[in-house]
Amino acid sequence: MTAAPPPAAPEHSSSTVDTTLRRQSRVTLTRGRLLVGAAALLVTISLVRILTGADDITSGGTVSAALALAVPIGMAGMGALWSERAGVVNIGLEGMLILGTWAAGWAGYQYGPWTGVLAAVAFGALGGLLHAVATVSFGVDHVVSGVAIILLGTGTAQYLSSVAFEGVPGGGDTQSPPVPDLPSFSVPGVAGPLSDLQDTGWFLLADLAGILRGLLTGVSALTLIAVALVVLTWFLLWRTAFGLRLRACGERPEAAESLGVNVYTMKYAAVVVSGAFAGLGGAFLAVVASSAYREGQTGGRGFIGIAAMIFGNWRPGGTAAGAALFGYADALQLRRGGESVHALLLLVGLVVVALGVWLVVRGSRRSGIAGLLAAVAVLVWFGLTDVVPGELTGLTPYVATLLVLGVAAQRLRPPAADGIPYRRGTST
Amino acid sequence: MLPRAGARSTQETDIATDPRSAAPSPDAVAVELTGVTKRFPGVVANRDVSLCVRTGTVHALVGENGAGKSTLMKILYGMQRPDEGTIRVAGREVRLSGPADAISAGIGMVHQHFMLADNLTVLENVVLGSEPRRGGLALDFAAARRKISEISTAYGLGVEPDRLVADLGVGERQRVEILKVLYRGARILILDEPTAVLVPHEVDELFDNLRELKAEGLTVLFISHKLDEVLSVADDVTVIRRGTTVATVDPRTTTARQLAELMVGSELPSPETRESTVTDEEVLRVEGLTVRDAAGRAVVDDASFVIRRGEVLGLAGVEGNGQAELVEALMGMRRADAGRTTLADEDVSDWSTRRRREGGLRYVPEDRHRHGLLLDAPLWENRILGHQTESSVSRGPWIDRASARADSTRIVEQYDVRTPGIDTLASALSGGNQQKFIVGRELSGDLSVLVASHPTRGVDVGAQAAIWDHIRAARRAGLAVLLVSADLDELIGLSDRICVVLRGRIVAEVDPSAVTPEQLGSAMTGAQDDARGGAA
Amino acid sequence: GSDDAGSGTDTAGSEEASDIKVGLAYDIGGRGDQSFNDSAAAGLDRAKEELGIEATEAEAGQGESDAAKEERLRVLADSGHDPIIGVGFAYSAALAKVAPEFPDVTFAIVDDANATGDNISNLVFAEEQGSFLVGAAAALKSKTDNVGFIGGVQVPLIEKFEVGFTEGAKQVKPDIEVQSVYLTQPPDFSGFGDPAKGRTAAQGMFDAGADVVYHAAGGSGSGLFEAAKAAGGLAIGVDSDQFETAAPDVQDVILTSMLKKVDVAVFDFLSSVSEGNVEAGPRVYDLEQGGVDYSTSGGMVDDIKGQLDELKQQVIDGEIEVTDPTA
Amino acid sequence: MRRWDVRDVALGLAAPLLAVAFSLVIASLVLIGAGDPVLSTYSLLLDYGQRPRSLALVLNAATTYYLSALAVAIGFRMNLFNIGVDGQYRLAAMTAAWVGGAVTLPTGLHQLVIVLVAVLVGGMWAGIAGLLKATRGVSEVISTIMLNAIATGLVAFFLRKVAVPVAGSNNIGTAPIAESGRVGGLPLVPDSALEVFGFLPVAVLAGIAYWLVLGRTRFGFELRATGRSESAAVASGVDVRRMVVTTMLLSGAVAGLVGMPQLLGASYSYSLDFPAGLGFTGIAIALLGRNSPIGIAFGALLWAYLDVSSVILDIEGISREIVTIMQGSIVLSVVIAYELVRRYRLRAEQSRVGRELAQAPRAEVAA
Ligand SMILES: Nc1ncnc2c1ncn2[C@@H]1O[C@H](COP(=O)(O)OP(=O)(O)OP(=O)(O)O)[C@@H](O)[C@H]1O
Ligand SMILES: Nc1ncnc2c1ncn2[C@@H]1O[C@H](COP(=O)(O)OP(=O)(O)OP(=O)(O)O)[C@@H](O)[C@H]1O
Ligand SMILES: [Mg+2]
Ligand SMILES: [Mg+2]
Repeated sequence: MTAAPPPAAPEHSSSTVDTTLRRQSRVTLTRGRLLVGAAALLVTISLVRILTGADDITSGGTVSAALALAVPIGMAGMGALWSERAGVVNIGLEGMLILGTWAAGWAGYQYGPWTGVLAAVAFGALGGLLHAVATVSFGVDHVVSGVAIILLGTGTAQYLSSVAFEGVPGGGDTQSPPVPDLPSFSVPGVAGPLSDLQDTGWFLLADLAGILRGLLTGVSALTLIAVALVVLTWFLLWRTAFGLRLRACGERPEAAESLGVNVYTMKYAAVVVSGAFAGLGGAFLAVVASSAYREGQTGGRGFIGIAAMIFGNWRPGGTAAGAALFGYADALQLRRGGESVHALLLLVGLVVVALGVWLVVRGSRRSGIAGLLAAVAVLVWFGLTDVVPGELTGLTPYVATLLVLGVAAQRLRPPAADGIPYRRGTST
Repeated sequence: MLPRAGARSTQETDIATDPRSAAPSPDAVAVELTGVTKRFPGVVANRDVSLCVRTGTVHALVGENGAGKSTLMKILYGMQRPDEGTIRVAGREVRLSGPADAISAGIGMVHQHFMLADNLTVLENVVLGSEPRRGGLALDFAAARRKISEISTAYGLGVEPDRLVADLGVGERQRVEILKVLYRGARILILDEPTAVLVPHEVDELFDNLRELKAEGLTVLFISHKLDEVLSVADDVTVIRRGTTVATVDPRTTTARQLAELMVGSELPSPETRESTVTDEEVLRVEGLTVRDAAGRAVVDDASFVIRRGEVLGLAGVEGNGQAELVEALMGMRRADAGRTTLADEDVSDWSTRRRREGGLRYVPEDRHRHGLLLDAPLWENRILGHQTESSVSRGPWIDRASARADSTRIVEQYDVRTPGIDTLASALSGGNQQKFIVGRELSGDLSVLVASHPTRGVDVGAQAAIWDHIRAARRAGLAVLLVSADLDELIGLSDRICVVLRGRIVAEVDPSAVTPEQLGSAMTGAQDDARGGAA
Repeated sequence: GSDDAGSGTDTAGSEEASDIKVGLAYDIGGRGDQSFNDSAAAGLDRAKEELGIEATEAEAGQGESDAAKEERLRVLADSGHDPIIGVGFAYSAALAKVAPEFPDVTFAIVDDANATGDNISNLVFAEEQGSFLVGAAAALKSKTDNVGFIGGVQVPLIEKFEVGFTEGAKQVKPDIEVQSVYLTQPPDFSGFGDPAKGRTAAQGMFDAGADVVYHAAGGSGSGLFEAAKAAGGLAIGVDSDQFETAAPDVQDVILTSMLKKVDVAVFDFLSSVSEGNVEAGPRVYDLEQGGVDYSTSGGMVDDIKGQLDELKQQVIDGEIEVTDPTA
Repeated sequence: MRRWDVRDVALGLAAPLLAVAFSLVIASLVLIGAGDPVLSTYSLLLDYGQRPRSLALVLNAATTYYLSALAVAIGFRMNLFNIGVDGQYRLAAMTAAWVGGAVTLPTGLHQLVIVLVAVLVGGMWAGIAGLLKATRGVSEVISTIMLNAIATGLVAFFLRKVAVPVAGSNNIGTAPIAESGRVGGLPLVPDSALEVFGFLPVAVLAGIAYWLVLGRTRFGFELRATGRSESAAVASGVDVRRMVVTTMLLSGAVAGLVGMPQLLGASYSYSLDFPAGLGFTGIAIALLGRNSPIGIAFGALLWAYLDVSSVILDIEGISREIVTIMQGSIVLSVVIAYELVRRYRLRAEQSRVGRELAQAPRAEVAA
């Protein structure tokens, strides 16, 4: 940080703390390890389900709800990914998400849902453009600009809806008239058999059936698009010249500049796309997850999206996984909260026991024992209660995120020039 | 040394077939700059510069820090736009509005500070901006890998495309930088202080590469502060003083001393003045110091040494052989995995950086921007940095602003720091002046040991001499110094003893009065060890 | 419903305007929230039309402090408004503080009986009674003997709905399973405006065997209607007759709505003001008063109307006592 | 050595003035778009804002905002982004209200106990994020977002446990704090029936302490040094991990104070309608005031003024969102203006260095 701006630039770039911590344990995540891990997790979940009878934790309904809840978060996360990969921290996603919901409601009720989606994307992109102007052209601290954009987005959407929806049938000061839904798809012929299989409650098979049913039936067109966009993001950023240039701007903009890459253009592109993603997330909220714009509808999902991206180590797959985790935890608690979250305690207890043992074996005695103690506490809680109180089930996604980060944060590696304002020609 | 046929094969794989790559005629002019002027706020970095570089030659550019060399090269590379003047490449006038224009004009530049993204692979760093594509969109990794390997073998660069740059050493990074330029089919190469971080052995390799390039008809523009190097490799040498070209000389008929005089208008200072001040009072003793990296490999391996009052112990070694880690462990910035450090009879192995500093240990860091300064803070606040608990700048929990300011003024005067005042931001000073301030700061108060890491790196001859003088004076006053440097003349000139590190171990101790830089250089690379870089 | 096009502060331009100037202070959301604020607005609009009064409306901001609410009331009082109505229990403390400062002004507060004074009328509702009836309706219609309740935010007011609903359902079928979920916890009031959450919760209930679900979740309720549509279940609306305001494609899943007639209360209050016979103290709008009720539009409860009305009478007669958790 | 002082002051004022002007332009455009009268809106704002009671309200709101912004600014000074002030103050206020309502102590001690509890709880809650960052490398940005949500749940959970039922009320809250634990108002604004929070002097003291600790002490120096360059701080003997934890603790402790003016001066209990979202406001104001104690004070007053006037706008039928839009555009334009001024200054500084060095006789190396 050679040119830190006066209002201290808070950023999650690699600090000494992070780097030293990161050095301590570097276990590479190969695809094989990932698969083995996922399989082990599934087996444990299935066991937990059978032990606790909390069938909802792998039911098709839960998975499908998790998917729907994950999409807006994932889109915000994807927005954060685009922006931060180009070196611009985008706290303003929440504001762009809000703009997206408003635009989707506004255009959606008048011209149909698809137009609503497009309008949302455009509005989000507009928010992104504003952020780009401030951060890229004017070199304003990224967080500052983001905070301002949240304020502006909130105010603008509220203002516009009082102008546009008041007095319109079905609409009002704080909400738009209903927006027609988008089509949804199912793989034909699987719903019945999978549902039957899930109802058997068989170990592992029922769980797999539930998960598949959730993923294969009643999936909104916008969900499909969102998933496709995750893959497309990966392809664009990691497999194309454009992506390489964009990422180079987040790692070492001077290097990119010195090879003839127009860093400003790339950053602009990234931040505008970032806003567009947030807009799309907003469209999903307004059109698919509900059927109208409502004030306050985003509920902080922009921030959660950023968390999902950090959780996902600034990678599309990871970000999607983070969003999925969040969506899953949220779905669980909203559905059969008390019971499912209670079952989750057992799951967490078991996983943490395994982790603690692994840590002890690897020689990190202290962390290991701390982990084991925590696991015991969780298991005792599990044993002594039947349900988790309603006030606390809502915390599941947040606690889960915090836990996972506490375990895994040291492996995270943000882009090297993330959050650092860049000015052309300042390189030495 | 390198197979000529291999070199030729590069041209066949050039992305852009360059019409100018036809056989060079020896007297053709590759680059001609006339009347170039570049002003920065308050500074005229280049004033009416004229420079003529013949095709197929190595042309060196020398001058003091801040003389305007880098700026001139950045202008030629399109990174800075000149306020006045014209640029001709191969006889044709060009307007360079960005590096992209320079690249397409066949110019490539290796920057003074490496322009590499650590977290990208070599391949990604190399192809960035001129990516081969497949189907219009997708990056063609296979083609890129093939081409990089070809160039790498052709010029003996030994670069592996899929390694992460973060894992490469300095020498390797330099070769990646050169490969980047070659990959773009550049016919004119600009190398800004390429040898600053290299040891003689690597410098030789680099020069071999340069000669190879020259033989291929490429033109090399080359900046260095090391005048003997310049004389050995260049065909022409241009001297820049205060933004203007003052002369272009023939290296065969010029001595280093004459060059230096042209640069600064004075004699070349020399580090060597030896009258021993070594006492037998031990100040710092290090025993069995071991530092391991994340993978458990010992980067500092069982290092032991002793420094006495009034003694300068030089630490010689190829960069990346554990010096940085050793220094950081010594300063308490990094945990040692084994070993004992004794400072003035006290075991300080478990002490924090703070306590060690309070105990009289001082530090001139290798990277002044990262470790030595708060760039956004005024000089007087920088005076406090690292000395927070010293009575001269603080009283109990309070900062004593008045004394800190007074002492900063003293340093500015005593160490000839050229600044308008102590309220000037550190970032507004030139590197040499920043370094003088740091040296002044670290040499104030009660100190017994100075750890100086590359104290004159990138500093011009004037400032260099001043810093040497100060270190010498402190040594006379009884200071023990650990001097880590890549500049072998500096090591030999200043040290009373020199330890050589190789792969984290101290492998030899030599007497500076009886060693030449060449001998030292080969000791540093492990004498018979020639695996590095695959040079014969 | 907000099929009216009343804009913020316009006074109804009736010629024979009475000299009453009402100040109406909404809670967060304000006019157009399609919930109880809107209902209050409807009452106001009717009063403007029928009584020819003038009105000024104002709305609370997100997360504001009591001081802001006090100020809102004071400014209204200062500028000659009388009476002044605070919509929502959030005005309780503010009203209790400001009313004594303006002894000549008449105040009213909706949903709160805690702020009392000589010049304060408390317009409160027996939500539990209305919810009792729709709970009974749910139980009567349920084939799976499993019904659900979705609360927007877990505050005592909403818990009244839950308790009444549960008791109503158990009254009809003592063994019926009643699921219940709150979307958010205060001070996170997004549970009243997050249809995505409402939908997820409702889906969970339908998946778990419920076939009728009741909501007291404001704007999140639209999520319930969609979930019911998708799951082939039934939904019960709240506050206003949601059959009338819901999107046409989900109308057929709305079994009934628990009517909480804030509009009636507001209008009653205003007309008593214009007649000059306001009474301070609580006025409870219960089944007997017709302040709460169930709706019949859509005709889906026609077959059980008899049973429901019987229960209604029993409640009115005091034969059945529905628990009020806030009492 | 310090020259250009007049110019410095002028430049320092230029940025915020420009920004306010700019945001007025934006707001005017929005007003025109909405068909609202522009000039009368502003005169309304001015008239209303000058009424004594409005002034008192502004001072009260600013007191709270000021504390919140200070809490955020402490983190900012060392590059820590404490988004969690919101959760910290709510948890702290709830706990303090509960303790304060449960005990009866002599005046003075009672208040002290309540404030101490708030400070401790706020500090501890923030400390979790600090510890997670120092020991596990978890970015405080996410951990504090998560902790905010968790605090919400915990407050709801515990409030239900400790709330005292009030007949006829749909609100729930902790038992009211006895007279002995309250802080009376100050009749600071003449002609206003409304008193100013007795906590206002505490906020002023907090500002002075902030200035003293950060600007004048070793600890403050190390904190700022860490913020400016973590690597340089490490090399100069600062234990960065400890610094992270300490700073978060400190920031959280100040956050604990945020709810106190309201709790001890107005509501005397923590209930469902306790003001929320003050942490976010604090972020914006800290940015606006550029982390300087005086700047933050101005920022807090401006913000409070706009918030308070939104009441009158709403009543006069002018979209209250105009205020949020103004606040957002002020933040954005202030920082842009500051950035432009900063660049200008840097250039001026460098050219001064250049000029003076060019004039100075060049001290040559011994010829
Ligand atoms: N971007 C810039 N903005 C302002 N001034 C600059 C800039 N770049 C360089 N300068 C000024 O131009 C002068 C020439 O700088 P330049 O980097 O060209 O020197 P140099 O000869 O390369 O020095 P060195 O040997 O230290 O690399 C410097 O003294 C500096 O004051
Ligand atoms: N990008 C820049 N913007 C503004 N000023 C610059 C810039 N680059 C260099 N300078 C100015 O140039 C001077 C130092 O430049 P120069 O590059 O010569 O330093 P240096 O001696 O090479 O230091 P180092 O070896 O650390 O690069 C300073 O006065 C600095 O203000
Ligand atoms: Mg240079
Ligand atoms: Mg330099």
